[in-house]
Amino acid sequence: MKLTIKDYKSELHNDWCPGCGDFGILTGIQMALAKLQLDPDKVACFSGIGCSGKTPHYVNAYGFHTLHGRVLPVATGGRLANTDITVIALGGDGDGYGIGAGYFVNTGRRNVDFTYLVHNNNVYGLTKGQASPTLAKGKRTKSMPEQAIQDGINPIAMAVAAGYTFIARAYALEPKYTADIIARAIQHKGSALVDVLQTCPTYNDLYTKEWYEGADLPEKTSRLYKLEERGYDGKVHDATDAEEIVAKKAAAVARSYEREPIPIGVYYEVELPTYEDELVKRIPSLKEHSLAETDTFKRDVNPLLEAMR
Amino acid sequence: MKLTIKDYKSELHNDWCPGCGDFGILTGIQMALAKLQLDPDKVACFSGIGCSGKTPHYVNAYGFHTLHGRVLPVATGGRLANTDITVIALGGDGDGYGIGAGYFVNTGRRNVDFTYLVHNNNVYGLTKGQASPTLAKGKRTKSMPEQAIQDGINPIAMAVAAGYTFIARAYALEPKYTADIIARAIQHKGSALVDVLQTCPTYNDLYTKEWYEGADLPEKTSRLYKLEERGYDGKVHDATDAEEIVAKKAAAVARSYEREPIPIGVYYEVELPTYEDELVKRIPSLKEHSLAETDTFKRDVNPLLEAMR
Amino acid sequence: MQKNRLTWMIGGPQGSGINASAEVFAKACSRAGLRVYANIEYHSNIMGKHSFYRVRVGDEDVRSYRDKTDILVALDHETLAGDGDHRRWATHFGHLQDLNEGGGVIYDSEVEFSPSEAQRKDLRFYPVPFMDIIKKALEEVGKAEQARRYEVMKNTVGLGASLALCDYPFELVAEVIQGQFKGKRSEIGQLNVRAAKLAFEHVKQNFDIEGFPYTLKPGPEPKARILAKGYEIAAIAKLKAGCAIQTYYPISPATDESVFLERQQRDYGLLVVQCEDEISSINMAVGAAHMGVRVATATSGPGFALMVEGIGFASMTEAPGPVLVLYQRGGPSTGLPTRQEQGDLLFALHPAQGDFSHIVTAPGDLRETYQDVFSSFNWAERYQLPVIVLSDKKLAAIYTTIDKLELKYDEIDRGERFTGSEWTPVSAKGPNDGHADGNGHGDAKEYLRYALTETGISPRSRPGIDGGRFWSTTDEHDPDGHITEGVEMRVAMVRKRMGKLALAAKAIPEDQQYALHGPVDADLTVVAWGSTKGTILDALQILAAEGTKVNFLQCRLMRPFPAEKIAEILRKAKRVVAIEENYSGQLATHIAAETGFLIKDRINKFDGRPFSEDEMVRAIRNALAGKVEAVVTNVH
Amino acid sequence: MQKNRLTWMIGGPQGSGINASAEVFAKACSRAGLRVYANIEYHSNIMGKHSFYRVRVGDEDVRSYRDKTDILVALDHETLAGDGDHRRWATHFGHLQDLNEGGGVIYDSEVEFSPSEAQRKDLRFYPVPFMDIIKKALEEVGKAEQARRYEVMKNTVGLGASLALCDYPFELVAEVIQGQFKGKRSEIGQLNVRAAKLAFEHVKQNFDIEGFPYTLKPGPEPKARILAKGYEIAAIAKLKAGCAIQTYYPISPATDESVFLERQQRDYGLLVVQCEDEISSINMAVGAAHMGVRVATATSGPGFALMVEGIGFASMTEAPGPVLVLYQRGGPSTGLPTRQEQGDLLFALHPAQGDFSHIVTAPGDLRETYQDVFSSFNWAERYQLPVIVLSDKKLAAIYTTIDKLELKYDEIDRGERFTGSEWTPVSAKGPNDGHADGNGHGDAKEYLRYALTETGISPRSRPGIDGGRFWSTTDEHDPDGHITEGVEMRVAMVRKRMGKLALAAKAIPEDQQYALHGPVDADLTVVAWGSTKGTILDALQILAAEGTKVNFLQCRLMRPFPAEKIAEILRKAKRVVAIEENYSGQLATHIAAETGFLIKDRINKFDGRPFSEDEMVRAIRNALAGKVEAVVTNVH
Ligand SMILES: Cc1ncc(C[n+]2csc(CCOP(=O)(O)OP(=O)(O)O)c2C)c(N)n1
Ligand SMILES: Cc1ncc(C[n+]2csc(CCOP(=O)(O)OP(=O)(O)O)c2C)c(N)n1
Ligand code: SF4
Ligand code: SF4
Ligand SMILES: [Mg+2]
Ligand SMILES: [Mg+2]
Repeated sequence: MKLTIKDYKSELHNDWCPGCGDFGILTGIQMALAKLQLDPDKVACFSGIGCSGKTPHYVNAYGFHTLHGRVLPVATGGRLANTDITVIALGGDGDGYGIGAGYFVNTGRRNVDFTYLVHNNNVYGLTKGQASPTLAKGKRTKSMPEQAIQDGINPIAMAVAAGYTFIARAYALEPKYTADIIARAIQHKGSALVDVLQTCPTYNDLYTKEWYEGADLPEKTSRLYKLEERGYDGKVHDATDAEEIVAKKAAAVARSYEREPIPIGVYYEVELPTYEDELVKRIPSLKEHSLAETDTFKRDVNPLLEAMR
Repeated sequence: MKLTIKDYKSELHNDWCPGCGDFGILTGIQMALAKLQLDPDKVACFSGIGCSGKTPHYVNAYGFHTLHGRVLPVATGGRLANTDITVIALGGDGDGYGIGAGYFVNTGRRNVDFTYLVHNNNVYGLTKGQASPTLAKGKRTKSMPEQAIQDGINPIAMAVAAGYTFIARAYALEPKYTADIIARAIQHKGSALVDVLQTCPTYNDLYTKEWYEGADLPEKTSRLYKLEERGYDGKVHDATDAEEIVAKKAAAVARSYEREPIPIGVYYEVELPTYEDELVKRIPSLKEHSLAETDTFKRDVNPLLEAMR
Repeated sequence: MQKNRLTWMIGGPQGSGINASAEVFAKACSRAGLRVYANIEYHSNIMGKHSFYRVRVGDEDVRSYRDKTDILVALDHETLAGDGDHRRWATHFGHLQDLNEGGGVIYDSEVEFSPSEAQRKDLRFYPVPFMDIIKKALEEVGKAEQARRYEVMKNTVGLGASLALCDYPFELVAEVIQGQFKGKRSEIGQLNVRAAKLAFEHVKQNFDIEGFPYTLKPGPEPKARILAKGYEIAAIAKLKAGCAIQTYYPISPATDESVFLERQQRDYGLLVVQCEDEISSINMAVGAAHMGVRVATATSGPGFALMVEGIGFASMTEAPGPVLVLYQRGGPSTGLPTRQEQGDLLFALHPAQGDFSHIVTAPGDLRETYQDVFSSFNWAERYQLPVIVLSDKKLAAIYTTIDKLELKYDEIDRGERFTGSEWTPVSAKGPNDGHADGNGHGDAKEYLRYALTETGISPRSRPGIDGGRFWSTTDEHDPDGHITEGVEMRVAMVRKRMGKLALAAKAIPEDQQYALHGPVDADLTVVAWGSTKGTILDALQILAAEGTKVNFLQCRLMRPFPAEKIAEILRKAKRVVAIEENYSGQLATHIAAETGFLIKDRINKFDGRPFSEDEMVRAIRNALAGKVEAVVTNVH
Repeated sequence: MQKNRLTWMIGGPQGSGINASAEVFAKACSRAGLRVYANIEYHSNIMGKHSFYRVRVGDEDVRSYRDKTDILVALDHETLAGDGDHRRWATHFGHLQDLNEGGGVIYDSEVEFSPSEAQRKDLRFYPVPFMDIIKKALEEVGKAEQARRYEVMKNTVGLGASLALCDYPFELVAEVIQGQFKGKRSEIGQLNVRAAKLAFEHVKQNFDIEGFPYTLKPGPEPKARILAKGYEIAAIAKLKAGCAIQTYYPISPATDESVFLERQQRDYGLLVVQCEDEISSINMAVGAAHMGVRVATATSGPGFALMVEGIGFASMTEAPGPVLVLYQRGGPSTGLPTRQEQGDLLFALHPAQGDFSHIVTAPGDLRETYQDVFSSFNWAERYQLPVIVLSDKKLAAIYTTIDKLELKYDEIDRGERFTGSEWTPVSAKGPNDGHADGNGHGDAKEYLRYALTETGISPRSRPGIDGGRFWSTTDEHDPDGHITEGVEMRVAMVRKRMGKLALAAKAIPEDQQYALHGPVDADLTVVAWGSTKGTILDALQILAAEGTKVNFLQCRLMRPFPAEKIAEILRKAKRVVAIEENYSGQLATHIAAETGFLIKDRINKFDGRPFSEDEMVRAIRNALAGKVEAVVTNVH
């Protein structure tokens, strides 16, 4: 029987601020799961710490609300132990690009098959609105005593350099589009990054719903545009063609610096062997079943001891 | 009286392996210091942990051999406390791009005025030759039981994305060229990354002196070329021109993927306000003297207490 | 009729501004010569979750909060009835149970609640039309239609209404409210004053408040008295000590200290750096310390867990700092981010691999915080090691009156330093001296950063000083600061580094190490540390009035630990009970480790809430009666 | 004439292959029925620094090394004379002083050294032309000109030469050498055998070695005896326990264990992941543990310092693991990366903020390592917490004979698990049961991951099991695994988590908790832990022979700690001395913390070298004579 969004909602009372962009991302996740008809018992959401980190509690699936900045290693361990599970990692921009930057980079090198959603609201929400790593130098939200003194990082360019094989950007207040992107990210074989532009009505008075909608612009034109609508194709069609890969990467990087308007959609996509594929070569038994389903208790270590005679 | 290389050599007995590329980098540093005639009492070298981490002990200047992967925060703290000092941070590729990746990224966002040299030998030398983050997937040195299962990172592209304002690559066995690059990096106002290709004769049998020299190639042509010799100019000439910046960044990224031959020289360079410049705006006294030279012991806190009446 | 001893409580969803009115009320009382002790309980959440703020007022010193309040201002239904209606596992059942006999409940008449729901006949209920009053105030300035935007003024309305009840001079409060809104925001200030006034009058007109049993009268104008929070005091101590750099990464309850300092950057020329994480904070701090400036950081448990390698780094390289204020919160792991716990003592005492030297101190109140944070910078530079000052959520957040804040020990001592030109060689032993081919060292003609000297301290230098050049490494090293794995040198260097603890123990004033409060010949000795100090002193006063003889051994300097002195006191004690806000009794464990005196009777509170005066009194009474059990709060 | 009790030492620059010949020699002796104890000392360096390998051989059990050797093979000048010539601060003065009366010194005649330099007339010197012999061996296969490339064969030459001295059957060694070179490398094996043989003959022909006092004779063919290193035993225990994943980041002396496991991936279907750092290692491990597989990691001090937040995470979320083998090394900070120390006990006992539960055990030798590492996986799953096994550089690296390696407790116990369909609801208390509106919980009809049960354990589930769905968080949580800050729930959850320690204490076999070796009615009780076990047992044997009555209390399970039992033994003891390889006496501190029994007499060794049998004997003799002082090695 068909699963609907409701089936992916937990009963927990939600405590985000009214109008928080996280609601849109949560809906996007639930819509994507429904769209793919994934069994809640076969899905695990991992999160870092922050307002965004509470997301798994609201999703009716296995939920792991871990440590600040460590969601990627934890999710990686989970995925490698149980490849029967669809793994979704998520967290804040501070969580993922600041304290978690080292794991963001090193995880990209592995290409483990999971999806990583970053709630990009330009602030540290749960600690009351300090600048997050995505806030550009010189900017200042109402919650900050001074302008940002550091440059904002470019998550898309970072992801390209780190080696993510699916790199996209979505906008929290467009849940349907976000859901489509998330669904594609989940279906992608390999590490998928979705940087979701998220509003924080409580602390971020710079990048608000109105700002994204361009309410202040002469023609009230949105400050966002969809890459595919302007004929951009980030997909590598021949993954064996090093030149195409470099060209697509360079293109993605160039686009990633566009600010007005900001491109959303898929910046880069390529099908390459995953970490799991490589492991199967080393541990043939993984072809039959995941480690979680393997009986590891009947090993004979005597040959090893014999060799020590 | 003129200082010579000898003035920058410490008396300590060196314990690197014979023929280690680190000797070339050490010489490069000493030549650069001599070239710039820097007073050894006004220079501080900070390093991480690894074979490369021992470098400061061999340089006759203040030396801080810190923790594995933490050299950038330590050097940043040192520099901010004492802006009268020329700060050189250095360490291994594992130290800087692996365990230190988070600091590599976040440091790039600050543009503190110092130079960072990465001894890029594709292995963890001091722990006996495991794959370092720069070793490409599928490669295997004689010290590894299996092929590298993760992708190698692209330090140049990472540095571009992170925001370093001077990004170059050198080759350890060309000390003079390395010295020129290091000297330019030191003179650059802002965070300068110099990724130095380094041979590790003990563990890295893939990228050896002979390999770099192309001894195995039909025409024995070097596997390296100098960017400037092929008319490449990575310097941003108008730092206020966002387009030029993006274009130069994209160009640097594209070049950074070239493997045969590998470009060395300056990939990217731009003059932007440093973190120190920004601090002066907040703390005017810094214009007169560094914090190390400031008398911070005559503060009157009564106004603060008064306000609590 | 109870005069000038009153507890006022306001509760509402996070983000509803209860802090504002509570602190206005507190300030208005403090300025008028009354003593105040105010504390807040809130969730790790930005908006909507239940929070409440207690303000205890008295004309004598108040150093703790009471279980029960006299006036409750409820901005929402949950404050009255709890969250059982929307949570599977209720976390509380409302504050009606927390009112004293005959207490008053001011609540928004728009809230769906009828006094009958309360199973108490003794309470007085004052339903007030919060929004109507706000609308009224807005009408007067022709902004009636914007009422929703000003909904946050509800807390001011609640405040105004309660002033009528306790019969407090309105002007005193009006002045404080106005003071909160400077410059062009002063108009909003007037609006708030007006709303408060209207509420004040509404209550006077619509309810019979004559003979409401709990009232307040202003006292004599106080002198140097201030009203402060713990994190402010810690920050000011850092400024006074000459701290040049504070590094930090946001984390409750430590963030406030750094944000406070951030605001002082321009005026005091202190640099505050917001780092990418705590690993960066501690390492930047160590790098700066080696440059010869005074440097500090602040964090709480989860952040401290990331700083431990940096602590070892600082200690091994003998960096003169940093000073780290560790604001403990409910653990383990992320735990209870905004709640109270004294759970990090044992961790702070052994925070890294190997044996190494560092200093750990735990001030018991705001004055001690001021002194210890200040002194810590001297200790850090004198002994060239990191210093940890243990604070906690309670000390950070309590808002309380202090009579004249002063330093008893106020000299700046930067320790032994290499002074460049006028340097006089120190006599330095070489570990191989006397050995046939031991290249013994004898007198250091040249400067050696890690020289083995008679004083036990290697005078420090810093980059930029001619002839003061040195190397340093986290590996074991020789006097030059170069790596060595030699046995004699290793042993000599370990002894030098660890020996500094004995030097510190000798030099640190006894009254900064521990204190015995109360009668020497007590029937029971309460052993405790840190922020429970005030609560215990308040409780002891009450118990003394009852004629019981209890004293209080306050442990303050945790490392180096005054083992002999403490052991002596404990051995003399008739009976001993350790009272701590953690599960296991970490101080008791530490005392046993250092002295061998094992305190079996441990009263622990680990529910994330500090002891109230009443809970402390009961706990000590129980202990006297031989009943030792964990204490669980019933005011959530 | 001393038969079958001999110590052989080879010294040379790092990278000169001394390990190879030492281990060949050890194996050749072990196979021939002799017992072997071999250990290496080397620098944190890849090439050039001085290292040496000791092989002690005997026909009875040998569990420690001796101060003095009988035969020294010196591959370079430093091995003979130390490094005073090229280091400002000499780290050692050569090994000539480490030879027994009349011992033999085999050295490369190319080395600039004359026996007269040694201030000892008793020694026998055997200069051997190492390179000439290598050339000769190469000539025979027509490779004379490649001599330089084969320089590393010097160590084999040294070995061959010494076999002549101690008069050991050459074939036994030849066989082992050949065995080291499989497949197409077998030619190199033949070369080495040949070089060794030539050296063997050279010595026999050119020197009068008749009556050389130290000789070896093969014994009876041993049965199940093996020759192993500690890290191999730990790794095999992990395999046997069903470990599915090992995560790690390279660090000495822990790396070897992971590299050993990496080699077994194909055959045993175990996954080894080399991570970017230790933060990643521990967090990947916790993520995997929650997926229901057995998972482990291994590190040493600096890496452990980065794992502490992960330990708190695992404990707070009740992850069934990981099992972490902590190989202690010289600290603090980077310290002495390749040297011995027992310096991380107190850190491992309180490795993170707050009070939380974890298990810490410290096996004393390879057999105990095998058992404890194996059992740790059962404990981790039964009590749903991380387990730390304390090992150290010495246990990791010693190469020693073990008679038949077996597990006394060999059952696999995975603890209480949610079994899906056939799940029978557990009776679970709600913290608010009984409370008026307490939404009491009673019997859990549905599955709740963090249910408060009668057994004190919440049966665990894992993703992928129908109906076993759950949430988890590092914040305090309710039975569903959702965040709560409620007081009753907080208290109940803390009690559940901490209560598991008592369950473990009851269930873990007493002989895995501690052991009292030797006579009950001793004049002195030595208290110690971990890798000093073998040394102490060897020393006690010698002392017993002298008629002194000393016994040895070995502490093994550190948390939960068997306080009563230990206290009882200590109270009964006539005199107690704690002997540890650290500066402060960390076990003594821990015992005092847990029992109140303060051991004042502490003999510590903190020079980065393990106790030798002789040092231990002297130390205990001193203790008996009331002399308690630190021990410093004189064999560097
Ligand atoms: C080690 C550690 N340091 C600091 C904190 C405090 N903290 C909690 S959430 C957070 C940042 C939240 O910002 P972000 O990751 O962007 O998530 P958001 O709240 O914006 O969704 C911080 C610093 C922590 N929990 N752990
Ligand atoms: C926290 C921590 N983990 C692990 C180590 C062990 N370790 C020492 S050096 C090193 C890596 C060295 O590789 P790299 O940084 O590339 O430097 P190289 O030796 O190649 O110059 C490691 C893992 C350590 N010192 N600290
Ligand atoms: S603070 Fe911002 S991010 Fe956090 S819940 Fe509120 S609106 Fe959302
Ligand atoms: S191991 Fe490699 S990097 Fe290290 S010193 Fe030797 S050659 Fe150089
Ligand atoms: Mg954010
Ligand atoms: Mg390297």
